[in-house]
Amino acid sequence: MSEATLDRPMPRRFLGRLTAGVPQPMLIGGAILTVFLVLAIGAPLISPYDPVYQDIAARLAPPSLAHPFGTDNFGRDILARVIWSARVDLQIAVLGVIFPFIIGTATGTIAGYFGGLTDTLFMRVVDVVLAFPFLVLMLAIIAILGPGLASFYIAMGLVGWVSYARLIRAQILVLRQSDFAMAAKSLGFSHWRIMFRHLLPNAMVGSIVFSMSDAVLVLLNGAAISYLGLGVQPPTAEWGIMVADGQAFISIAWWISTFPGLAIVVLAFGFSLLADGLGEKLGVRP
Amino acid sequence: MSGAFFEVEDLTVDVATDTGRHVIVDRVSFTLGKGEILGLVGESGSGKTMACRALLKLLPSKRLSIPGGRVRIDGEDVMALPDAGFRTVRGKRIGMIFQNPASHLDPVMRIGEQIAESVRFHHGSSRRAAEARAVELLTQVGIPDPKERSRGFPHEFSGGMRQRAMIALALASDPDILIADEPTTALDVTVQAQILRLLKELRDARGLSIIFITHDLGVVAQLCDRICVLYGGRVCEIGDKRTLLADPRHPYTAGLTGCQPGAGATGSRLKTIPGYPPTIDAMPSGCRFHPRCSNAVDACARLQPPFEDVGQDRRLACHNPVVSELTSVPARGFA
Amino acid sequence: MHRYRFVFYRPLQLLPVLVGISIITFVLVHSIPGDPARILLGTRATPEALANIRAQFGLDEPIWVQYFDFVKNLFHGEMGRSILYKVDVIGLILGRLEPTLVLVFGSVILSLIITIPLATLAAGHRGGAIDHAVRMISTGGLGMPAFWLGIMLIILFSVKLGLFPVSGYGQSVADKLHHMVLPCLTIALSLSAVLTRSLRASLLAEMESDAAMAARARGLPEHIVFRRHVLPNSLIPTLNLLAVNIGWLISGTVVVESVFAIPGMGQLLIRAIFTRDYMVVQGVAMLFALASVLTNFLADILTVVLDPRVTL
Amino acid sequence: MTIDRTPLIEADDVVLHFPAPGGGPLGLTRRSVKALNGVSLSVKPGETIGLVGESGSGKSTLGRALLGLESVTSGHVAFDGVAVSAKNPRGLKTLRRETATVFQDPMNALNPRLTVGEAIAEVLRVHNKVPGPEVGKRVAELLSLVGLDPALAARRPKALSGGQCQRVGIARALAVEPKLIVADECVAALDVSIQGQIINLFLDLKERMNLTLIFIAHDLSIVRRLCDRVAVMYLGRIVEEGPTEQVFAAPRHPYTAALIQSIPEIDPDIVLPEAPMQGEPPSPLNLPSGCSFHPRCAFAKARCKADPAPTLRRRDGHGWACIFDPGQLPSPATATRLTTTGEHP
Amino acid sequence: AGVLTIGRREDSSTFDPIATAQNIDFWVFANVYDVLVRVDKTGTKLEPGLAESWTVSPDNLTYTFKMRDAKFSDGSPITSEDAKYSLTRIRDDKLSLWSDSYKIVADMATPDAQTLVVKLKSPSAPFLSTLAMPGASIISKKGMETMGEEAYAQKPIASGAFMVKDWIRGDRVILEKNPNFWQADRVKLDGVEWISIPDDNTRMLDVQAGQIDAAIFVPFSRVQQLEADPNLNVLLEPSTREDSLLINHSHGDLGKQKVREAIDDATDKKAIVDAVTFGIGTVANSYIPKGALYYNADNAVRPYDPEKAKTLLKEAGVSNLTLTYLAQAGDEVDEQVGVLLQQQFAKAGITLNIRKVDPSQQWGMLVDGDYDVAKAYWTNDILDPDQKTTFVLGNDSNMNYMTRYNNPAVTKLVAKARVEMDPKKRETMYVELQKQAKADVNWVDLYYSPYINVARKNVKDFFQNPLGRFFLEDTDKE
Ligand SMILES: Nc1ncnc2c1ncn2[C@@H]1O[C@H](COP(=O)(O)OP(=O)(O)OP(=O)(O)O)[C@@H](O)[C@H]1O
Ligand SMILES: Nc1ncnc2c1ncn2[C@@H]1O[C@H](COP(=O)(O)OP(=O)(O)OP(=O)(O)O)[C@@H](O)[C@H]1O
Ligand SMILES: [Mg+2]
Ligand SMILES: [Mg+2]
Repeated sequence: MSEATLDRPMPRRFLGRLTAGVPQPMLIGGAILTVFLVLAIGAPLISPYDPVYQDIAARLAPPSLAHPFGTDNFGRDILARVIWSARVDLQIAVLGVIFPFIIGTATGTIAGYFGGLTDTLFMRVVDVVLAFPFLVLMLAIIAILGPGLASFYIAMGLVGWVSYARLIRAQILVLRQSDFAMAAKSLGFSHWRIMFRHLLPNAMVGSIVFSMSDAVLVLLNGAAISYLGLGVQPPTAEWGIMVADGQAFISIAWWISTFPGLAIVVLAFGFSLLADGLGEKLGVRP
Repeated sequence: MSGAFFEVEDLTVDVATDTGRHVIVDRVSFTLGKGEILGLVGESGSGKTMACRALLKLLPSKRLSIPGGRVRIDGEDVMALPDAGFRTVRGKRIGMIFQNPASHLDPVMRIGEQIAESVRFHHGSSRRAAEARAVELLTQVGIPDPKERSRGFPHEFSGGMRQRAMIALALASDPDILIADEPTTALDVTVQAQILRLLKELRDARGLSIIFITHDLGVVAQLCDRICVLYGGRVCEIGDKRTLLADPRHPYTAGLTGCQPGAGATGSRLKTIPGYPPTIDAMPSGCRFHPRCSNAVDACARLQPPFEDVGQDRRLACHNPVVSELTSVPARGFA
Repeated sequence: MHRYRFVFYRPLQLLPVLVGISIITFVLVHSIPGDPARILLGTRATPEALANIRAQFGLDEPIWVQYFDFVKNLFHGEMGRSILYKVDVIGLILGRLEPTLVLVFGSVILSLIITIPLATLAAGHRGGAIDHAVRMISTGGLGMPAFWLGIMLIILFSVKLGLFPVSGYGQSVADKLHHMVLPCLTIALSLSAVLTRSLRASLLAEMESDAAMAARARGLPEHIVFRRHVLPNSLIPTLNLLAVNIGWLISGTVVVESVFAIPGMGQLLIRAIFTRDYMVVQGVAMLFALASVLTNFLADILTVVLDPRVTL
Repeated sequence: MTIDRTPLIEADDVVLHFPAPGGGPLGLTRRSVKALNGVSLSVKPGETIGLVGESGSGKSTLGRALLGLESVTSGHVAFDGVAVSAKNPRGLKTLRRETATVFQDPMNALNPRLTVGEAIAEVLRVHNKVPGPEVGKRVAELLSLVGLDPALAARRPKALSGGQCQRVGIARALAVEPKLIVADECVAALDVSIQGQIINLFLDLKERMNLTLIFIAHDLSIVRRLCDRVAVMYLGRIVEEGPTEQVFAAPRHPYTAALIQSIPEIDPDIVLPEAPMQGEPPSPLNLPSGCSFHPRCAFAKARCKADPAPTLRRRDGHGWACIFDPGQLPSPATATRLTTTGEHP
Repeated sequence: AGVLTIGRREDSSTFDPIATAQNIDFWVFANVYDVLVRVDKTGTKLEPGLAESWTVSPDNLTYTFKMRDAKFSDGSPITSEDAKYSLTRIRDDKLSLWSDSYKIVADMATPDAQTLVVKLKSPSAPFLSTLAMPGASIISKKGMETMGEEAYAQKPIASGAFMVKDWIRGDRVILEKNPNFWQADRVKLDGVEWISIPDDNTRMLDVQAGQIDAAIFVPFSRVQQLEADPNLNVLLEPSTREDSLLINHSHGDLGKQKVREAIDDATDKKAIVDAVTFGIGTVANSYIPKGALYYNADNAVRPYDPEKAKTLLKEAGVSNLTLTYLAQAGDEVDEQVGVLLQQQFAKAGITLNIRKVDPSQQWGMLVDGDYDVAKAYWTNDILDPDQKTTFVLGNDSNMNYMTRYNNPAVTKLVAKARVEMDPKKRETMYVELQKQAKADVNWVDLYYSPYINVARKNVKDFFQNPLGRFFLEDTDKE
């Protein structure tokens, strides 16, 4: 190694930190997500057909040049539907994670920071939520709020926050003992400021990484409970529901459920890579 | 020098970072005789730990690599051994004790079991014999009630006892050389004194050679025979403890001895080395100490000083060494 | 020994959790629109018949009266009658318990059998082709819905290869196990997707831990370091994750039970929900809750046993 | 050195126990970590006092209790004559406004997500120390005060060296314009060369601002350089307290003596004593009866175990908690010299 | 000989004949219990069951049944006392879901063990048909009284071809041949297992793999593929099932006949038959199923004509008609019809929103009138059209199958037809009713579909009549 390489001028160091060193998984994951994003945004331009247009004459057509992914039992083009689904599914993945994230983060922070009775109560609530049968909750929510995506987000919010809250709480429990928390306290900062300005930003990284994987779980949940009438309403295309609907035709038209299924798997793969990359970058275990 | 029991020559460690490859241990060479204790000093980040880990080929990250260097034990170049062969060097020839015993002991395994595991692996003893040996080793390192204690878990031990257990663990494989990486930095002075005494006893009893890493010159003065001073990954000066401490030639060594807070009255200012230690991605050119050096001359910024023998079993890398005042060590303030 | 004292007091803390769940379930289930009497009577319902059924099952009482009746019955070891089956709920549930238990246990064991080698492989080849392959397999496992995967497994292993029965639960112990392989595999594949990721991460952390490094410095060969110092330490967080997910896992059996026609609690619950068979829903929900709570309790005990540092 | 004025901060018989996991075979008995067991200490304005002692002896806990960061089990803490306790939020508030801490680990004491400038500015804003527009200027002032280039304000702690971080920590502490700073092992994690710089900085600040400083450390030689008075702690008690020079020159408690003897000197000719102390420190869960140092004390008598723990006796502003009078113990320095020279000529 | 295994969607809920209204239970009752009067294989005629013969008094109020010499599965004789007990139970027991249909019975007498005399409150044409309903199965009085309701419902004493050997709840009902059945010679199978396999795919795969002998509830989409399997027989049996589109007459513009006509015109029934039933069903033209008693083959069908629908809507002064289609979540056919209608209605300028809800909730919403349109179906329990006519047009307690259709003339005619004993006259009445219903668009008739079952080739005579009864006493397995 020559001396020259060692004698980098100072500014290069910061530039280098910004540009280089993005972990490879993050790059690939990011690329996959970008593709989906482009599909979602450009659906009207990219999609070869109207996703809800039914052509009964061409129903259950296997993949061909005209319909690269085949058609479903209404003669709708699967490719078009897969592309349009990206809109809904990305929205589900994002919104289905954001609410749990916000609720979980806030409660986890408060419980971990104050400890004691607050924490004990909080942990019992967590126990209840974890032990509560999901199905019953879902039904109750649809029943009370009616079907549709809004109820789905609410249901996810009611259940999903627990994971975030547990993660954050565990981090806050450690961080609140840290010197900088003690320093903030000794400088006379308010609890609110210490919790949300000092502790939370440092505790959040693990949850951000987790949210990447959680996004996939949310998508799958959406599919799994679609038979309860929750979530996206027909004829809107959504991968999970396409897989579920295609199940009836699995032995005569494999393509109906396979392509949207693949889309889910690829998106999940992208999220998982992004999570690992983020974890590596930010120095947390996923 | 060539007949030494343990020789390290041009040992180099590289790290690949976002900003490129950097040398963090740069052609470090030293020797160690049988039963000798070598103190490796230098401030935090100077590469002491990396140099020693490289001796065991145990670098903590994939980004670190050893591009060169020879390590001879009894004349055999162990660095050249294939991985499988090199494993016999670990533990059996070179044992290591770490700075932070709390994390370097397996937290979920009983102390006695961990020692016995090492004994069984290296000596093929039976389970019972290994357990008995574990208790024996714990006794040797001065753990009270060793039989009982061998059934304890690391977290149940105090810091000093954990460090003793760590030493016992290193001894379990009967190494010829012991590397001690700041084993007392986290400990109290009173406990530190006990550990230093234990190491000395072990050297006397077993003829162990010890490499002792620290940045506390006081500890070195107490324990070691020779001292090797590192700065910025390079060796500045090696020599016998007495001559080196009494008559530091490298300005950095001199700075270090001068910094020791022991001397001087309450309220009087301490001598310090101005500036901050360099970071790996912004190493000064030439002599790495030159930006902080009061003796620096033009050449220092351009040329890396050669590492030369300066007599009295002493080697030095400096363009403009401190002139020997031949004064003795600073007097003890409150004797 | 004080580390284990939570074994005595924790069950007391579980009580409020169960009471909470029972109340929430009760209120929620009763607030879902849909009247069990109407469902039972179908299109032929007449007001008299409806009133008759409601009176029979006490559905005409205010909800809190119904709840207290439920609690009162519970103290007598009863749980009321199923509206659909007209038998005692406890007996009904107990009859369905075994298949679900077998399914859950089988899946957990199978998922560990899948997870440990996969995670080990992935961690050992971090960032390499094998790591990516494992990720691909596990995200695939995660991305395939159980109803789809189950059918695929049936087509492959039962219809094409004839290795396993298509569906059902079987009679003798061996027969039952034979029947449960595919259902367990279906759940295990998606479960191990989650577990593999977690285990891979903790393996990576433990493999680079100071303790593992120290063990290597002692000259222990990699396989011993792995087996004795890395794996045991890494399993703890994964086991905890498993415990936390047990509630979801049990809910997940619903789909698999219907795909494989296993007469378990999941199917009972679904049908009870659809027919608003209140007491059955209540009973199954409580049992699921109890199972989840107990599993977490067990995981706590296991953690304390495995990790001597932990006190609860 | 001591100027007779009312104390700035005063602890009176402070006891602080932390709840611990229960004991007994079923773990049902209540236990506690006895971190502080009746500590009294008073610090006058402008004074620098060093707190030394073994790890776990309660130094940090005392520091935190003094600043009201930990609520005491019994006893009182008063700041500037006002009682500090959770029940007196006003007292606590003034305390927080007029005191500051500097922590051991320079990196961890700063929020890694805030830049240095933000961290300091935040304090200025929360306490309304300077009007909004002048915050930037004041930050720059503070940074120069601790010897840092104000341009560093834009960096995050990770981009600074340990020594620089510690200076930032001190600058932040100074931002509240405190009357009192508690520095908890604030140089232990630093290099020897940087240590000196920080100590010199403290000496400067003390002279320029008449700061009151409580300096916690276990490096006695540093304490000796910096502090006017020193208090030695052992197992939650102050066992010796007095003017630094006096304590170092003639320690009166055997523990202090052992501690001073154990400092490794840079002079190879001054050899460490054979056994400065026996055994391991007892657990703060079960304190030994009597003088808690007796199991490790070379001079222990039966009385040491049987009698209640000795309280601090004072003579000439120098207090010690030992039943022996100073003359009764062999001088540590002479004792060391004798044994060592005897064995290693 | 051998045991026939049949896969179905759900398991039985009870063996108490009066305590259920579910087909899934009724179809097994027909194997286990006999009734006084049976429906024949064509589903259009009654034939003797446990009653060897019967006479009706001229005033049509007294029915005298002569019972045959038959035994219960426990060997005890089946007497008129048992028949009386069974009919009394279904009329009076608090468990009974069917009391209303039997309130017509005023009194019963048992002059001797073989004779049952039933007195009606008023003449009733459908009365004999109701005796053929599985709810009126003959159970053992002594057995019920000694065993108690719960035990009997779990393992009943049988009067039919098979008896319950074991019932593994949630899994299967295991029947074995009843040696004491009066037609025991006719029964060839040793036993039958009704196995619950909820998933359609799995159930088909089970038959294909030979794991079970037969499966019922074959999805339309699978027929073609299963027919290609050389090991299987796909059986399409005429049924009384009719699928129709309910219209809530009480919802705003839907009360206007022209609007309803427009909806009917805007519905492409042929396309639905093709897409949903894969061409297996036929377009429905009357609320009375094809092949059933008094079915009017000439009833008109409104052809798909979105333009006409538009005109009609304009005439009715309705623009921007927006409707909500209430679909049952999890029912693919329901959803498919909705998706098809959405596109068809759009061509007529009608916006259709689909709202999926869980089945029980849907039921509640239909009953409460909380919907615009929804798909529903009906299968007859008895061969007489009175039952369905009453429920659909008779304006009885269920608001004409939740449609809120109200035409007093029709209501009056329904009541009249019920007591008219002359088949000829009744027929004209029912033809009139079918025409009127169609004219009023009480609902939109969509399609008739057969029962679709599949059996392996070695299964012989696996047959289901239009009312759903399986004639397992004739079935054999080679
Ligand atoms: N995994 C790594 N990646 C990049 N750089 C590293 C890594 N590990 C260590 N370094 C760098 O290598 C240099 C030498 O570190 P080393 O731990 O050997 O120092 P040391 O002298 O032992 O210090 P200390 O006294 O703090 O233990 C440091 O500058 C450190 O930042
Ligand atoms: N939050 C806490 N909960 C329980 N015990 C505690 C807590 N903080 C400190 N302790 C215990 O109180 C005792 C005194 O701790 P303290 O940190 O004050 O010691 P110290 O003298 O500062 O030690 P060190 O030199 O290692 O910093 C120790 O036994 C410690 O374990
Ligand atoms: Mg080091
Ligand atoms: Mg401390």
